[in-house]
Amino acid sequence: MRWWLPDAGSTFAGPIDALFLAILIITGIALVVVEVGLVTFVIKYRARPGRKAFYTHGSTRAEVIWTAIPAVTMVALGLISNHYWVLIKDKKSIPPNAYHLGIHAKQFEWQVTYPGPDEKLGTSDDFTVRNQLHVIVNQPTAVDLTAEDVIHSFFVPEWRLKQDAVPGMHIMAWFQPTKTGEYEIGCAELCGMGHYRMRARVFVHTPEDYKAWIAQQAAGGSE
Amino acid sequence: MQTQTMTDAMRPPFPAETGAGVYSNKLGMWVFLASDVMFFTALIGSYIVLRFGMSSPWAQPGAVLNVPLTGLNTFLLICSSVSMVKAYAAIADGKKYFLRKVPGKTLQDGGLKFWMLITIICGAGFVGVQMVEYIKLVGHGFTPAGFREGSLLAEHALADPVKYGAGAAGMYGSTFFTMTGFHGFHVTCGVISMLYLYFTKVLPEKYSAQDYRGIEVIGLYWHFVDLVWIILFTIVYLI
Amino acid sequence: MTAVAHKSTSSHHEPMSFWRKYIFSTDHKIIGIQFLFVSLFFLLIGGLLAMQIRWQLGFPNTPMPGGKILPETMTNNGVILPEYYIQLVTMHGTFMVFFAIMPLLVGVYANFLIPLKLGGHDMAFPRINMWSFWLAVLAGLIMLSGFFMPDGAPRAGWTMYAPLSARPDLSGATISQKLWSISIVVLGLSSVMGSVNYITTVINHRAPGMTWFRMPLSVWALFITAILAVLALPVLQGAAILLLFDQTIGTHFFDPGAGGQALLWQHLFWFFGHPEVYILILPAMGMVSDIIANGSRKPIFGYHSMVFAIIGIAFLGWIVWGHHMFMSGMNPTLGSTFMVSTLLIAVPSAIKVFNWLGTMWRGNLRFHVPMLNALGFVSMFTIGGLSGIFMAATPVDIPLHDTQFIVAHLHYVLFGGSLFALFAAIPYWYPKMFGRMMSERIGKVHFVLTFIFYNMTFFPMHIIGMGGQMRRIYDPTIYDFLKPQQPLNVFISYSAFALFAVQFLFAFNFLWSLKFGKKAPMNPWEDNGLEWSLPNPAPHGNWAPNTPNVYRGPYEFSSPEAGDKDYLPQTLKLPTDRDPVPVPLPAGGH
Amino acid sequence: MKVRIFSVVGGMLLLTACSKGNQSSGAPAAAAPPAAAPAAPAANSAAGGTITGKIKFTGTAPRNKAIDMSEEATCKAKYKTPPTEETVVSGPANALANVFVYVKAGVPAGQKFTAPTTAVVLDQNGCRYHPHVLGIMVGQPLEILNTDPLLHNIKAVAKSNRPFNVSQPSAGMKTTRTFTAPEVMVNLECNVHSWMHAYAGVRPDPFFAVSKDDGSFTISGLPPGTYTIEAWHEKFGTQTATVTIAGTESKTQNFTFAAR
Repeated sequence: MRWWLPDAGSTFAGPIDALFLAILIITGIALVVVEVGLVTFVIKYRARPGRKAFYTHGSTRAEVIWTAIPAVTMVALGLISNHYWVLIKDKKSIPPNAYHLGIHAKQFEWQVTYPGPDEKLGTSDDFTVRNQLHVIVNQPTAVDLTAEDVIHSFFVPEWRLKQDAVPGMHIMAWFQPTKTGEYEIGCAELCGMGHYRMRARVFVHTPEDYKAWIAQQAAGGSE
Repeated sequence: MQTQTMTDAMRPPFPAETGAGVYSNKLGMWVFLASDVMFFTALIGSYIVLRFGMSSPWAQPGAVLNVPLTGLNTFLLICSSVSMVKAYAAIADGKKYFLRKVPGKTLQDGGLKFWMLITIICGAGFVGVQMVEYIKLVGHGFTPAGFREGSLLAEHALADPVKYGAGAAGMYGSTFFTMTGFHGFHVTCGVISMLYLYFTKVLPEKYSAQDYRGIEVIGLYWHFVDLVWIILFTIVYLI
Repeated sequence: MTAVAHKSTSSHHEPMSFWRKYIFSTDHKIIGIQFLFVSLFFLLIGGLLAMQIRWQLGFPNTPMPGGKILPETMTNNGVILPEYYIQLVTMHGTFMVFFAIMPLLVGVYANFLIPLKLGGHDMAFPRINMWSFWLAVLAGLIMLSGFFMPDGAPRAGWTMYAPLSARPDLSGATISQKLWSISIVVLGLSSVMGSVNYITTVINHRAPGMTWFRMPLSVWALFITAILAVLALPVLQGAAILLLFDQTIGTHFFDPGAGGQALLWQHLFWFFGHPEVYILILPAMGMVSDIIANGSRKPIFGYHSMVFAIIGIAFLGWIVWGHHMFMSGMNPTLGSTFMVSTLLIAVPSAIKVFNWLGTMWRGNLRFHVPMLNALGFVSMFTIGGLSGIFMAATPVDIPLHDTQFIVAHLHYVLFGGSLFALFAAIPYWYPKMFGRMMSERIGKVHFVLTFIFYNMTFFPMHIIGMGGQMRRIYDPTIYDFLKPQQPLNVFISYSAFALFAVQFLFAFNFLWSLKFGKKAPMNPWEDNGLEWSLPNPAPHGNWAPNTPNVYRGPYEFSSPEAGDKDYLPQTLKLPTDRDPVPVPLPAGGH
Repeated sequence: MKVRIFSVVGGMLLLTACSKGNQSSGAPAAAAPPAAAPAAPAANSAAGGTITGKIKFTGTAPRNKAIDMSEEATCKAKYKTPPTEETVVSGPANALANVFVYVKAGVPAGQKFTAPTTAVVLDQNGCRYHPHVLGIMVGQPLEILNTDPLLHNIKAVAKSNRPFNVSQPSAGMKTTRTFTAPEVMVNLECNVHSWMHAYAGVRPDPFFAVSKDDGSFTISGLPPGTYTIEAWHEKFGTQTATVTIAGTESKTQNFTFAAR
């Protein structure tokens, strides 16, 4: 039983989890303030014979305070978040040395296109493997997301990575795995009756293993 | 919906806070028009997004659509707007009659009955012409799905893809028929409401210089529909 | 004019046939009650669908009790099929949003309260009002009929994302997808008619002395809501029509193959959809404000800032729709802008929450059932609002988007918010509707149990959402990273069943009190509102032919002027008060 | 190459052995009869003529595409040798299996045949359809069975018939469908496993058969007359021949496809 976000598997996990924690603390404080206030008032000011409520229409000071505090917090939060948002989603932040893959989503499978030994997409030695994403650890990787029929969403929880694949669009998403091992890809956008079954495996290899795998695939292993 | 608004036209406003300073039917119509604006915004907005998000060019103006005929139709609709104003002016001066001789004038002076009739005829005429246009377009092979296989237009498009916007034909048809169709629907609703008013209120001379709210309210709607058409005509036919 | 006026108003009192009085009634109160029954029915349907969803998520691949009675296109000897599961999530969302919560808040209370609280005889356009109700019923029936189509109900989620919704060969539902679009167009028409009515009535049909800033917050909220509806629903209608044309006459709006754009649907839908979210919460906030002021026997704290908060939320509601599309491939720069505007909504929301607390502060709290549920609303809405901040911060949204976390969030706002507000509002105005009180004892039991099971149901969803469980998946157990948290899913399911069972207490209380509830006194809650100056239930035509005079705001509780009483009705004329001058509306076309 | 194909067939037979409960419909070899068998009794009782034949192909059959089943452990486990698709299943001496042979024309138009009530079974086992090609009469029940403990959805891509798309998330699920109009062929596919394909020949009469592994087929119960026989193969296309039947004689009609 897990009570927290999945284990960190990519460079995004650090900032995102930290931000998550920060928001959890901020909202936690707000929640405690409100709920405790509510409960105390409920007990303290419950109706008793002879009591009469204090007649007031409010106080501008109070209004200003509880307008300003949230406003400031939110703007600050917005600025911090935006920094990481740009880092993760903006096309310009894709590292130049990124290794490029193509992922084509269709009902209900993920088709991953690999550049083959020449490490270039769109060449004759490209090959496509179904429902298997093989990547290199600590290697920035950029995927070109496309969709065949309907909208799908490419989701790897451990990488804190989610990006819709939209028919008629080429969407770039990048990530940098930090741990070798096996993960799962899920589809996070309802895409039909097989939506829940649109599952694929992610294999994060050491560079050597990856080379070996590519070679074996290129040698017609996929046949 | 229109007819409903109209049937409430005679319900009197009872004492209330100053509010908007206009009687409820007019206010209600304004609010409804605001929502109708949003409706057409959705359609026109989608049209702009789709047209300019498209890689292949749209058909050139007049290549597929019959601009002169529609121009004539536009003129017809504008005339109906003018006659609507005349009708409004007429009843504001209490002229309930159809035509009346005015000493010293060659032309007879038109009253509410006359100008409303003109408006209805122009409106109906507009719808009629639009139907004819649709029939002809579909005949040539222009459908909401694009150019029909093996139709006249499909051949033209093969011969001159740029002029006929072969690549964008599907979207062209989709947007054209949806937008003009819904405008036509609005005009039809207006004409029906006006006919209803004509027989229930205008002919029985229910309107007077003191109370002619029904005319003003339908007038608002009518001018709005006219305005929308001017926009549609510009962006769909001319650009 | 006035002559006509008296004729028509007096006509209110002529005895009418049952048919005219209760079925095709033009009386705003009857229409409100009609809406109440119809939307409670749809609420029940939505609940039943939810139970089936919970069964599947808790106990995948085990035959559902009574599942065998469903046709083999939905279940296979009792086991829910994936295609049926998708229908369930789709229709649960659709019914709850469009046919339960929205009509319950707007259809029922805008109709019932606006004229009563403003001192009007009826809506500005009673006939249009009637039409708006019957169109809503028609829309509901069209939507419901989807289940009886050969290939079942719509299957593209309540958000109907194209192209899935536009392509029957991909969704697997041919007829019912079209029915969805048609139903939404009809519903949109109904809502627009209704809202035109509410807006006009609020502006023009206020009793003398009922100035803008003497209007109760419930009316303010309903007024702003109506403005949102009148501007938002046409957009949805437009979108639904484009979708319908794609499905029927072969247009290509959402078909990327022919230059259409899949994202266009999302932009149109959420441009409507986010104001819709506030359509679903603002009236709740308004009514809760009234009830909390009444329960605390204190004027609402910061009335004006409450009003401006409502307006602020409504305004911001128009510029945040993109936060539903952070992962959709929309330009990230747009994402940043939408994030900021979204986070700013926290401000007016916070203002409201703190003002409710301020209202309770040094009050003299009476814990009648409406007050209890209103307090439930405040505490639950707070959680819902705060959990929204996680998704508003775009980077944090990445792992949470389209997971159970968002499901938890929206249920904290829609159930913990809107529905608790309704559990407060229904018993509060019940006497005004039916002349009897709902049972306080049952009401209190219902509140406590609902509050407990509600939190047991929806709070754990945050956790499985953090764990990464996607929305609308039929069987989480096939994923290695979701298997470990399955026990929590089972727990949620059991709590959900309990929560559903508890609601029958409410249903019983509601129906039983219709006949056996204790007769309501003139002003059961000792409230200041205009409506309580009328007998229970209020007669057709309300105060007609005359109109009440309003001398003060709606929240003058415990005012020193009130003497020994702790409330001061808006219509009560004190020696110090002067009569407001009625301003007759301009006649004719000028 | 041959060896490979043999091994495939071997694998399938073996697969029949290990798949519990439905031996009868385990492998295509065994599955062909249930498809054709119900046809015989349905034919008009007067035992008419019979057409038998063998189907061969010339040239070398293309290599069937291998299926990477690693994602479906339970399916993979059912195979000793790596499973392949069943585009071309050939027996000894270039015998061609999975060819749908039917009477295309010649059956009197007015003549009506009652569809047998016995269902044709389409089994999803080891993430493949068994049989791969089947014949069925209009109105005859098609029982779709899932032997795999995982989701299959069966999407029927049809023109004259109403397309359907059913899913079976767990083992042992049965769904029955019938076809309303003759159609050669209705394609059946699974969107979860894109390699899964099956073909159903829907006929108004019982005069059809699917060639076995040895390439043989038998159409019986034919009333006297002249018939156009068509043989359909998913990869090699179609071939037609004309056969005249007098009385209860038995004619032989072989087909030879060119591999491509």
